[in-house]
Amino acid sequence: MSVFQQLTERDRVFDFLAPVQSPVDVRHGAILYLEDVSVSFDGFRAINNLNLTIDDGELRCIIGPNGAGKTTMMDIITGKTRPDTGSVWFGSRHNLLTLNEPDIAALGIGRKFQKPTVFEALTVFENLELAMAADKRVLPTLTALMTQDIRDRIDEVLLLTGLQELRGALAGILSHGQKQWLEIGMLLMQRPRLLLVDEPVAGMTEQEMERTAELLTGLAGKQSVVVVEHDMGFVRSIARTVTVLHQGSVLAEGTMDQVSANPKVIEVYLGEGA
Amino acid sequence: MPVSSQWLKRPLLERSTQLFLGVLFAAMALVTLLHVALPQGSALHVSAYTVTLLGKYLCYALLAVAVDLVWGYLGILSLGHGAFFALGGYAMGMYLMRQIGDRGVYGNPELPDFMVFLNWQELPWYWQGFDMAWFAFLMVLLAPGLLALVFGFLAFRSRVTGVYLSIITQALTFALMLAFFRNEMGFGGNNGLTDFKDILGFSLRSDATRLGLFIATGIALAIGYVICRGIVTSKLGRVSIACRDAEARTRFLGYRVDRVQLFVFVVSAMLAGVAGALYVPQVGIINPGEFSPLFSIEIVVWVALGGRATLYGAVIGALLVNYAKTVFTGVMPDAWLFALGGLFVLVTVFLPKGIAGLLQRRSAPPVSSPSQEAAA
Amino acid sequence: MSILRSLARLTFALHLVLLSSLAGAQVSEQQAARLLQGLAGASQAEKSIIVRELAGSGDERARNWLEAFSANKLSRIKTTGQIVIVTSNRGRNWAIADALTGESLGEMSRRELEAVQVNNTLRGEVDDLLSVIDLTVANPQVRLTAARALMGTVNAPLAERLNGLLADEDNPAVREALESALAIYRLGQGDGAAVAVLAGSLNPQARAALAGAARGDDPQIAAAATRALASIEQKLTLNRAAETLYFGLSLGSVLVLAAIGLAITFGVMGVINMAHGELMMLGAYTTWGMQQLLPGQPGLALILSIPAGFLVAAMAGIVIERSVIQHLKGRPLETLLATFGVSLILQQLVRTLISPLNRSVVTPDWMSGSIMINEALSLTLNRLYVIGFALVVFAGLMLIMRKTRLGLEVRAVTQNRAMARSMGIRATRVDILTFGLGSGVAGLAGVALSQITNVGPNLGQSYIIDSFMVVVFGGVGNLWGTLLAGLSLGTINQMLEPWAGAVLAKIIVLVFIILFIQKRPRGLFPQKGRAAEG
Amino acid sequence: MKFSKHLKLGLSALALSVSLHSVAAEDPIKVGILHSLSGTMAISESALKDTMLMLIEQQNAAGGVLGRQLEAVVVDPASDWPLFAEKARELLAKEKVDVIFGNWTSVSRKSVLPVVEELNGLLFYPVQYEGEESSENVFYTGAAPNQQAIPAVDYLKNDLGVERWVLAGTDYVYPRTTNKILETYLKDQGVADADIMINYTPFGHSNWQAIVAEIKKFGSAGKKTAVVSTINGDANVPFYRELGNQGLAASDIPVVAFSVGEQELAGIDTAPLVGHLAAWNYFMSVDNDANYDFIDAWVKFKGDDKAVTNDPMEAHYIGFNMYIEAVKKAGTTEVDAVKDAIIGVTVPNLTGGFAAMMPNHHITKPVLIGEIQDNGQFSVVWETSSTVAGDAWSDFLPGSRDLISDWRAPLKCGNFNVVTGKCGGGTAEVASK
Repeated sequence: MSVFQQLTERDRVFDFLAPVQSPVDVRHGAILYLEDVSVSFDGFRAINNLNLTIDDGELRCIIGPNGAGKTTMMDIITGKTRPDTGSVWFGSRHNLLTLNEPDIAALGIGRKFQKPTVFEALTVFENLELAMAADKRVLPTLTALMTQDIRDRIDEVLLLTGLQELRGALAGILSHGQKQWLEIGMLLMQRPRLLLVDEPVAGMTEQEMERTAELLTGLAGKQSVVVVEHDMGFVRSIARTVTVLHQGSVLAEGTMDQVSANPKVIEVYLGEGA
Repeated sequence: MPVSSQWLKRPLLERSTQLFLGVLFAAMALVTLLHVALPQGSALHVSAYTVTLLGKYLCYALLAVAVDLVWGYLGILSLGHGAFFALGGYAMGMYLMRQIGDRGVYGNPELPDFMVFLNWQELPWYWQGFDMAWFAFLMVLLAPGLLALVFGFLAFRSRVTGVYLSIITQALTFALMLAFFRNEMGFGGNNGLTDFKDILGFSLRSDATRLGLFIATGIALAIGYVICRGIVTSKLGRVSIACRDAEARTRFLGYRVDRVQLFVFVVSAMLAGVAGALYVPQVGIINPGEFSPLFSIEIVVWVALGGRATLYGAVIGALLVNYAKTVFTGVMPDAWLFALGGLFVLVTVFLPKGIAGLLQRRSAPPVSSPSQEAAA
Repeated sequence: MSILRSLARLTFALHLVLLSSLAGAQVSEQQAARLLQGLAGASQAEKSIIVRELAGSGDERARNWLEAFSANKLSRIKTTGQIVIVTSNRGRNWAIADALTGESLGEMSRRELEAVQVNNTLRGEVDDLLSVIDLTVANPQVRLTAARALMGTVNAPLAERLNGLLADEDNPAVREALESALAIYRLGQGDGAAVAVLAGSLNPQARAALAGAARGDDPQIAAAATRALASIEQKLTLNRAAETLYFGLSLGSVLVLAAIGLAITFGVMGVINMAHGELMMLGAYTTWGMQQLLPGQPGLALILSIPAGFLVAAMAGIVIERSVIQHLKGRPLETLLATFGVSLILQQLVRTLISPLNRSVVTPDWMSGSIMINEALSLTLNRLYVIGFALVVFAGLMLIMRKTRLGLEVRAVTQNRAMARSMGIRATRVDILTFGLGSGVAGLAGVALSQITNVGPNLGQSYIIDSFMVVVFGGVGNLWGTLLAGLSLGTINQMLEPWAGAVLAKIIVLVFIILFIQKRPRGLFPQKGRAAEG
Repeated sequence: MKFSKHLKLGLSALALSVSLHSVAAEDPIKVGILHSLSGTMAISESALKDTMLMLIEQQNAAGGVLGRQLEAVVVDPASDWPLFAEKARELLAKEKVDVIFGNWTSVSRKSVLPVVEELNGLLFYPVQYEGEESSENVFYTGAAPNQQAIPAVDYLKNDLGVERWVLAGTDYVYPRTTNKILETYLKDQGVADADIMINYTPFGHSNWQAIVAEIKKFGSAGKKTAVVSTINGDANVPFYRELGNQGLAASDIPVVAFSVGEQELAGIDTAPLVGHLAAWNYFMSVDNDANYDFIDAWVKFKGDDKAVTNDPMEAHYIGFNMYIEAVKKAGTTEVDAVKDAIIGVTVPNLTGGFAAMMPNHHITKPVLIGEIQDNGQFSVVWETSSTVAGDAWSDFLPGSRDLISDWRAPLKCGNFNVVTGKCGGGTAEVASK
């Protein structure tokens, strides 16, 4: 996404919500396919014949007990871990297994980590600047200039994430919740086509949670969102479709009510959990 | 897209850099003045000996800046930067050897003396061209640059980071040291290259040339500093810090971490090469000793003492430690290694931000270890 | 030239040997004194006659004289001209005893003494004479060495004597040695039949003789000799392969010893200990210290210094851990720098407290020399012991890591510090013990190294890089990996050395490792899974 | 006092140079001592520093020279070659010393050479070296190859009947050059290529198994074999140990070493070395009163009954006395005067003979072959009938065959090419190509 295109979009309000021109082919409706994916570490099968399809613009919640393979699944999608078998497609054109992290990110898959990871040695503003969609090759990065419209876009996100007071502060000094927000903000700057959000509300206050929920639901439709979360209340508040992972494969899928009614789920998950 | 040079102008506008350059040039001017204006006898006269000594310190300072660029901002602890320094030095040394021409003891216009008495028949191919200044000076940049490029490409592509990288950089310089000790290599073996006569037509024995080299080194340091400063204040600099602190995260933002590391690493190696090239004519010899792992790791402690990720800290560190070395080896030789060793321990344990950390309140970015975060 | 001359004398002298020893005559005191006096003044030529007379004298002191002579301990008092034997030549005043009576004459300044000159040629002749005498002693082992020593030095008169001895020699080994000794002589005389005896013998002298014959002018003999040589060569190539392998293993075992301690501190604790080499140095110096405490019993001292070296190094290690490393938790690069500083301090400490010079560590007899598999292949003992030692140490560590509570706790802490803590494992205690263990093992390595190389302040530096290479190559945190890496690197190095030369071989190995790390950043046996990623 | 001087020195390095030197007639004669007191070379060089201090002390006790006392100026180049050049400059430019005694390794000398020539100083270099050098400002009191290597080989050939040669050395310039010279020399003597084995190892090489096995194999070809060792310092102990363990006794394959002296032997278990050889121009065991007096003085000076003397120390002894003589002769310490005066000066050495300074700035020396004994001393088994004059330019290297050195007027040239008749080497060997 070049500086020129950004200039053409200046008139847009909330342009972070604008759909991204990405080469992803979603004519078949789905933006992410996982087929028969398996991976094991030292004999332990973290993912076991996992099949999962995310539709374009969908907001999907994924729940499951610890070690169900949620994080590993994200690692696979973002190219950090290579599965032993199976295939992973982004739209119907891009085979993610052939790409590395930066390429996948460039295609428009953004990820928020379980443990919020922001660049603590940089200011909030700089964190967002780095996250912003731009030409990320070395020389362009070296010669990149700070233009007014970049500032505007960063300000917008700052406003939205309520961090405008802290724009100049080192990210290292933020509270846990604030880091969560900053990371979400970085996701927004990336303007990904698909957001993978790992436990977004951990350590957040009630109203912070509501705003997160609001934001994520707002994103859905234009961008596809996959949320992994433990907080049932939060999931219930945003979920349309819920997928339950267990021992590395899909145990059940459906609305929150269907899922929570599902005996198997109650047994393995709710049964032990709450 | 057009490469704007804004990133180079930027540092010139910030106060810290202006201050640094101001102090540097003022000091150089003062030394020059005291050396030229005052008579030999005078109490304040700066002898040619001192000028050369300071010139040597400045070379080390530039080297330290290069190391700080990769260690401070990229989190790559290179224990092999001495290798790049030495390669630059050898490139310059080869040029100076060729300048001797038939003034060598055997009067052989082609071959350096050490080749003659080990009866080599003709000049090895890799010595060709070093009689031309431009070629040699180009090699000063390219030789270290290429080594860094190849080594870095392999290492960063396969994500060798943290202590692994440190250790193999050490192995690299160690291997090079062994290689250059071999006389078959055609670099004079243990004796290295020495007995230089003149550079660009100026006799290396004249005080004027010495002063010239001193000034040249100062300018090189200034330029090197500005380049590094330019990089670290650019967006690339922030990306480097991002790589240092959370490599994986940076990848998920779509940056080619390995490319970033490679670019900065190569730049740093070239700067080290330049430092080496200026060092050789001033000390008058280059030999494989400069490849020794001990030297490379000593550089790191200069930076650590001065303060990582500040650049000017590296300069302070280099000057202080080497001045201390000059004094100690004079006053109490045995104490030197104790002092140096103690410095390593004390700085890392009690002064992680170095002297710069003491100087400035809003200090350098907190330094966290890449190897931990390697794939957080 | 001079060779021929002395050979001529040998002939003559040996007649004396025969006659006198047959007669078993005793020499009078004056005669002995005269001989010894003569020896002092004589030219080399005359000396070689006189030593033969002494040997021939059959006097039981003769051996003593000859040995003193060849050991350079026979001296003449400048003033009196009295011949004495130097009983101790340490320091600046030497203890002496009268050569004839053997009574001690106290000490005397070196100014007063004039050594009776000897050199290798004479020493060789004396040894031959002594061997001839030895051939008649009871102990077959002595006879065997004597017989072997005579190979290639036999000549006509000695041949007769040997034939005589051969007749009533019952020990097969000695017989064989004598036969081939004679065969070498006969082959020299142009006796083709001798080739058959020598064929298949791996003794260098025999081979030399055959080589000589092969160059000789008699075609049949030359042909036969060449065939014999060819068959020998075949055997040799096999032996050489075995030899190279042995060299590889012994170098490898040294590397393993040096690296295994590091594998623990680096691999298990993730601590880069640049002072590891100096901990080895401490171990080596402990050995030296022990030998100073127990003069005259190097063997015992060595055994004792195994536990001692371990303790000293372990203590030092623990001090380092407490004083430096614990402050640098989770900052491996800083640890690297700090411990490097420690290594400099330790080196300089040794230089100032003990000496910048290397210290001499004596090798006990049972560790010097080599065991002979056959006459072409012999395994040097000190290396053999080191290999064994390395394996024992490795096994020991494996046991500790797998079977003991400490090992369990260590692994727990390695995998998940916080979790281990919450389960009541005292992580700091584990750290101390682990580091102490790793350091102690370094000390053990030092004890072993003291038997192979210099004990000096630089001992550590020369091994630290290699050890890191081994650990990284083998895969961090994997003891088996370290073992395999050490042995294989050692072998590769030794296989390269013959055609690449020592310097290049080392470089090639380094470059190989560097490239290997690029391909497999986590070494031969990487730890897999999310834990390892973190 | 010493401290403050050094402190001043240090401060001056910090751009505020304070040079308060105005040499008056009655000022002491300043003798610079440029030996490493720290780092790897400290082992060998610190002893030489003490030797100089002792000699100066004695000279002062004897009333100095020209009615002036001598003052030692000690600096530490810390075994760091560039630092040698720096310290040499410090001695000459800042301390204004009249003469420098120093250096051990060739590389340190090479690094100092340009400085000494530029500032027209005097340097006495006490260690055996590869030759191929003759500077107007340097006096080489150590052995040139023809004063050590070649006589040693002659001894092996003629007295031990050696026909097969192993030239083993550490891979640096001294062994390289020495072996080149010996190779040519041996071939001139009709030794076949097949009978010469050359092997190089890195500094501090400790794993000798393969090489010793190689030597063993090479030695079992039915001809008397000897090893000519230019192996340096630390690598020797493991080398001899391995020889011993693989059963190569000195009587089978003698090793003659050029770098193993009393000092080195002090640090090792001599058992495996006994009977092996070394070639030097001096041994501590030399039976001669001058030597015994020197040793007594040394032991007293060091206050250590076990203190040993060695060849480079004798070289300094000779060099120092030559300098004193030359100063007396010239009546001044002015460098050029001394340079001219010293040529031809003859002083007694410690082996009962005399050493003379040749026009090529090398000296005459006897060559001794000694056998290592179990007490770390050598017993002399052979020595040259007369002293040998050091040859700066070896006759066995193509490049230097035609060069001679003569620093007397009118020639005043260190590398005069007798073929082209030009000073400065000329281009004989280029023409020959």
